[in-house]
Amino acid sequence: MSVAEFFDMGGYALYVWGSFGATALLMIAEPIILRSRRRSVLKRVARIIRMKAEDAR
Amino acid sequence: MFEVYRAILMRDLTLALRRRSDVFITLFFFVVVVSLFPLGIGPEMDTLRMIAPGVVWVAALLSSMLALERLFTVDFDDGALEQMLLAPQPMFILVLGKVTAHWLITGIPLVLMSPLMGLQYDLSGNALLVLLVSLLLGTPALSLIGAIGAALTLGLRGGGVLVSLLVLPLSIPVLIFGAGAVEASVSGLGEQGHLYMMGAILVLALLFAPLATLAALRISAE
Amino acid sequence: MFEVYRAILMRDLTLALRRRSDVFITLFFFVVVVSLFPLGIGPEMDTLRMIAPGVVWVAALLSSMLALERLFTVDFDDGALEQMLLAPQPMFILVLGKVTAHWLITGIPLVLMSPLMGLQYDLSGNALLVLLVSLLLGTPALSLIGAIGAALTLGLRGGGVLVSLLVLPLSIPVLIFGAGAVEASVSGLGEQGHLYMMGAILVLALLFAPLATLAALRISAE
Amino acid sequence: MLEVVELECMRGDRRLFTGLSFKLEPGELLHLHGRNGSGKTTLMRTVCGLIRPSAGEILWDGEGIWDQGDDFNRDLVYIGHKNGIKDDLNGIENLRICSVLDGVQINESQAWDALEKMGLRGHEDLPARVLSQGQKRRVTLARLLTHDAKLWVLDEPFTALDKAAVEFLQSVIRDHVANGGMVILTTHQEVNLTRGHPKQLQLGWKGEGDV
Amino acid sequence: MLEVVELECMRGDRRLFTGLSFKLEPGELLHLHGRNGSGKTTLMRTVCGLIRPSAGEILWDGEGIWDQGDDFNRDLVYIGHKNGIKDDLNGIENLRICSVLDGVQINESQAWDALEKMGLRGHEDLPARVLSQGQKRRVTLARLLTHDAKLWVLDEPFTALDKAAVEFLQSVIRDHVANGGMVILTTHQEVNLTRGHPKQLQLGWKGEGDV
Amino acid sequence: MSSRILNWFKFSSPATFYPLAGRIGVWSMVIAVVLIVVGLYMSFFVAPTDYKQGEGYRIIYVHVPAAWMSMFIYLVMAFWSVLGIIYNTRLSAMMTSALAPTGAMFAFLSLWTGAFWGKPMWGTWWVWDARLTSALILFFLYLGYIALQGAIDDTRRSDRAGALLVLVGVVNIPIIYFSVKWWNTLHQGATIKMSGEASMDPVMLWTMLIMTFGFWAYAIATAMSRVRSIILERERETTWVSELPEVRG
Ligand code: HEM
Ligand SMILES: Nc1ncnc2c1ncn2[C@@H]1O[C@H](COP(=O)(O)OP(=O)(O)OP(=O)(O)O)[C@@H](O)[C@H]1O
Ligand SMILES: Nc1ncnc2c1ncn2[C@@H]1O[C@H](COP(=O)(O)OP(=O)(O)OP(=O)(O)O)[C@@H](O)[C@H]1O
Ligand SMILES: [Mg+2]
Ligand SMILES: [Mg+2]
Repeated sequence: MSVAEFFDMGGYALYVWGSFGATALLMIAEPIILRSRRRSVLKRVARIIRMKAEDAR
Repeated sequence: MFEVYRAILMRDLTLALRRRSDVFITLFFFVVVVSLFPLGIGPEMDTLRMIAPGVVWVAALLSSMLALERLFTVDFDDGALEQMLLAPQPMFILVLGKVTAHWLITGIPLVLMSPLMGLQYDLSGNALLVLLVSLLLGTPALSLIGAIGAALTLGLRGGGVLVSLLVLPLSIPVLIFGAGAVEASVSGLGEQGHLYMMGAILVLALLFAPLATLAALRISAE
Repeated sequence: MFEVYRAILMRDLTLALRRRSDVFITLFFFVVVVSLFPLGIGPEMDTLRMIAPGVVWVAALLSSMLALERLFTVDFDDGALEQMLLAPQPMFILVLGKVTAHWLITGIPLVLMSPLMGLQYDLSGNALLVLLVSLLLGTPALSLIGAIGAALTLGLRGGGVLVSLLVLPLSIPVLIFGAGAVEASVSGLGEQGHLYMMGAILVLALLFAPLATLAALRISAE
Repeated sequence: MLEVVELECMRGDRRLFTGLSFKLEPGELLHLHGRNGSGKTTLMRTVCGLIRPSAGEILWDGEGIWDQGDDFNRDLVYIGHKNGIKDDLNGIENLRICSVLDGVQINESQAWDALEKMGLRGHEDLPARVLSQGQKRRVTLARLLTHDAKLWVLDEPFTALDKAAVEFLQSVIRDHVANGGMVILTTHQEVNLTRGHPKQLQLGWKGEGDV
Repeated sequence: MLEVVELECMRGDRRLFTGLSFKLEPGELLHLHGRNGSGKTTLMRTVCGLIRPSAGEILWDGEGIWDQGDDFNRDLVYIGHKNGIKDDLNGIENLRICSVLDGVQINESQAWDALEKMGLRGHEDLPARVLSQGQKRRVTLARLLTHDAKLWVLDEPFTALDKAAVEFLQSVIRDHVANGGMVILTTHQEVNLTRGHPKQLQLGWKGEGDV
Repeated sequence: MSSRILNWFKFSSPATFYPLAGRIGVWSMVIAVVLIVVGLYMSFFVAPTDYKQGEGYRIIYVHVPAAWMSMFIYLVMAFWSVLGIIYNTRLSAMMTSALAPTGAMFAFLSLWTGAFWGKPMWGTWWVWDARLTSALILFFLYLGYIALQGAIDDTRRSDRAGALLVLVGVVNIPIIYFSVKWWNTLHQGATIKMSGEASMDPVMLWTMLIMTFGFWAYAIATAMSRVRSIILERERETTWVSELPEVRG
């Protein structure tokens, strides 16, 4: 089976890759979004804690 | 207890009559949706007859959803709702009273109007009857289910869409059986099965929806 | 003057964004109406293609009418409207700003969504384009015309129906030309005539509707 | 008897008060003080059971208010910032529907009486929509005259009232307390409620919202 | 200069007042008195041009207010029973949009200043929805600090304010009057506005709404 | 037995659950990646071509797992909601809202891939048939939940409102399922369902199962990661958060 044949998927390329592509896209994007969310949450929490410490002083 | 139910019912009916326009808004919407279709589609009777059950029922669902927003927000905004929550009366009854009034105001006119609408689409006498019965069973269920969504979204930003978004998936079965019953009767199949199912949904909704609504109201009034 | 227009526009857009879901109200309703019809009607592509222009346009008209209610009532209830009437700014601009914001929030998403909706009904590429253009011309006209009704309803408690009845005949031409344009394009006739008419309606509405709205607001605020 | 034990209330991420305790016996009046935003309304709504506290307990006759359902509600009247009357109903209708909900059905002539006492003669059958701000408040407060609840929770009841009405309401409150009722009240106006031996409670020591 | 000539106002089929005339010169304050429902709000809204009087005239600098369009509005601030602020916007945004409408654009730091002066420090960026009754009123009143209009029409501005805020607002009003501004004001509370040499006007001699 | 219950309550405290969630999350992600890579290899290179649908059938390896997960996640959310209402634990609401976006994503994917399957097989992207309608309704339920959560800023209210909504929705699921089926008998179905042949090729079956477990582990991993962010956001005022190494570092 050649590479071209593989990508052609017996004529169903659009459908197969459309499905797998969308799935891959979303399932890769979600962890990335989650990671950036975690970063920003951490930043915010750290800022709050710093502000508190300053207030205490 | 019945006293309180009656009082709430009468109160909401009086309020609706005072504002007059509110009584008609759902009905008006229903009539407009149903009547505009032939205008957009053209006068082919066959097409019309075919789409009639869907159109009428979709219109009923939408107009019922439309009116929902008003169900609790007015009382919420002017503080009457918190007074109800504090009243030494079973809140279940109050909710039931309000939903009943809402149905009488928005549902019944629609039910009564439906045969006329059906005529526009050239439905047979039997199909018209089935349409009327299905709406009679379906609209109270829609009101009951919708009340949950209305209560949950009380006072939230963008209440309107949220209500529709929350209520829509819950009411689709009613739509499907309602339209199904009429379609079955149009195409000569038996409509009883659908109607029984609608009865069952109505009973279920009567039992559980007020409880859920009540819980939602308590959450929202905080 | 442009400053004030911008400020009002931004204010209403911000408010809409704050409520987040409010941006979607019309869009959601539109999508639901358009998508529910096949549910009621069944999946025959031929029927669907035939009714598509009517369905999409009726849905657009209805969702636009739906959203109108909010246009002034919120400002009226919390007293912001009387402050606007007292502001040393041409009220014409304020009304125009509010209507523009309203159209950007409710009309534009609907226009952008319409090709997707058309696809559901298996419309051709050209028909989709005509659908989009007709909505682009038609929805602002609907917003402008509807604003008159919205302003009148603020004051006339009992007259809500009357106002809807008043506004509806004014919007029906838009509906007819809009659906007509798409239908003409589906059936291969020229759609230009219809689109020109819609453009003319839009220009007329732009010139006169804000004035009428303004007068109605003054009456209602008393 | 009302007992509040170690109450804590959060709004958003702000802790309004914590460890708040007090007791209110029959014949006592509690006057809440506090700056704007110090949490008076929040406290009152919590005491009524409209807001669930994030910690602490509220006991009515020794039992938690969340456990006894309607018994507590029967003994309670709450009048808040919002009037809770319907704009499209007139005074009589508003009062009568309230009384049904309160479980103390009154007939029409009693309703007329109560409204007349509240100084609404000649306006009883106007829809609340056209009433002036103070007249609306009077319709709301007329409930106090028809109700026999023991605990009154009044959130700025004097707003929008003219002097005569303030005077009258004060006497109503004094009578209620003298007859063994309980009142929790807040107001920013100077009032004269000495006959009820008012307890005072100050909220918001954190100095929020100074001017 | 504001001049009211033989004004008559009807509400429903009720004549609230008739033949009412007064003048207000720069540096003067008019304190409206009257029972609930005597027509104070109606009079103020009429003076602002929100209600058309059934007879009589209102002149601003010698010209009828209905004839001069925006000129009068530019010189006017009206603060009514309703706050007119948007629940979904925070204090800063509310104030800034008001200022654009008033035609006196302020930048963000000016808005922060005004709100801080009104005692809203720490609450500036909360949506008005979650503010307490008094805090909402403060946001509304912050407009007075950013505006340079000559005529202030204030309908019960002190409602819901705590003592410190009442004190502050009084001083703001006194300053405005001292600087040649004009104020029409009504309130049922005891206030101390002597520095402005207040004129007094009593509405509703018909004895409506007694208690 | 009782010590078990005690343990449960211990883990229902956000402070103890937070590090545990971290560990579970990492391991699930590893498992997910391994399973999905293996699953992908098998679905393209091991599984045979379908005799009826040709290569196009390979969509099944994402379509079916996504559809299954979308339904399963909703049930898990319902489970957490019940726990939250009964025991009033803070964690359960956080779990519910952590699961919802992943559930919605899978619901969307099942619709999307289904549509990409339907086009070559039935000649249309969309048909109002029982399965598809109920999947769409499920998607709406997720969206409704997420929208509701987004619209409420008071966390306690959003927790309780969300739990109520999920439960109301779950009551609806069997109704939808049966009702839609019934309705479907009335109009001609264009449905070509593969599952009619119980004798599915074992390699195909295995591939599908591996993908399903991969998706499953993925869902756990994302939910854990999301719940950790939610915990941090909600507990930011507490001392245990301020003592976390990742916060101080
Ligand atoms: C040629 C087209 C399709 C085929 C052959 C197909 C096949 C399948 C199969 C084999 C299953 C597993 C069913 C089971 O194990 O019982 C399934 C499930 C599912 N499919 Fe499809 N599908 C197709 C199109 C679609 C489309 C267009 C959609 C939606 C847009 C869709 C949505 C779903 C859903 C929601 C499920 C899970 C429901 C369940 O398992 O009961 N499918 N499909
Ligand atoms: N979501 C929220 N986020 C932050 N703060 C909030 C939130 N909701 C309420 N608050 C704050 O909680 C307080 C509520 O106070 P409350 O309404 O009980 O005040 P009050 O004592 O009755 O004041 P007033 O005298 O003005 O009526 C206000 O300071 C308000 O800003
Ligand atoms: N449509 C109507 N029919 C009859 N009376 C009306 C109508 N509209 C208003 N009124 C009366 O007009 C008066 C309006 O008074 P207004 O609101 O100006 O009072 P106010 O002096 O501001 O009182 P408050 O101190 O309570 O604010 C009220 O007595 C009200 O009952
Ligand atoms: Mg308060
Ligand atoms: Mg007044």
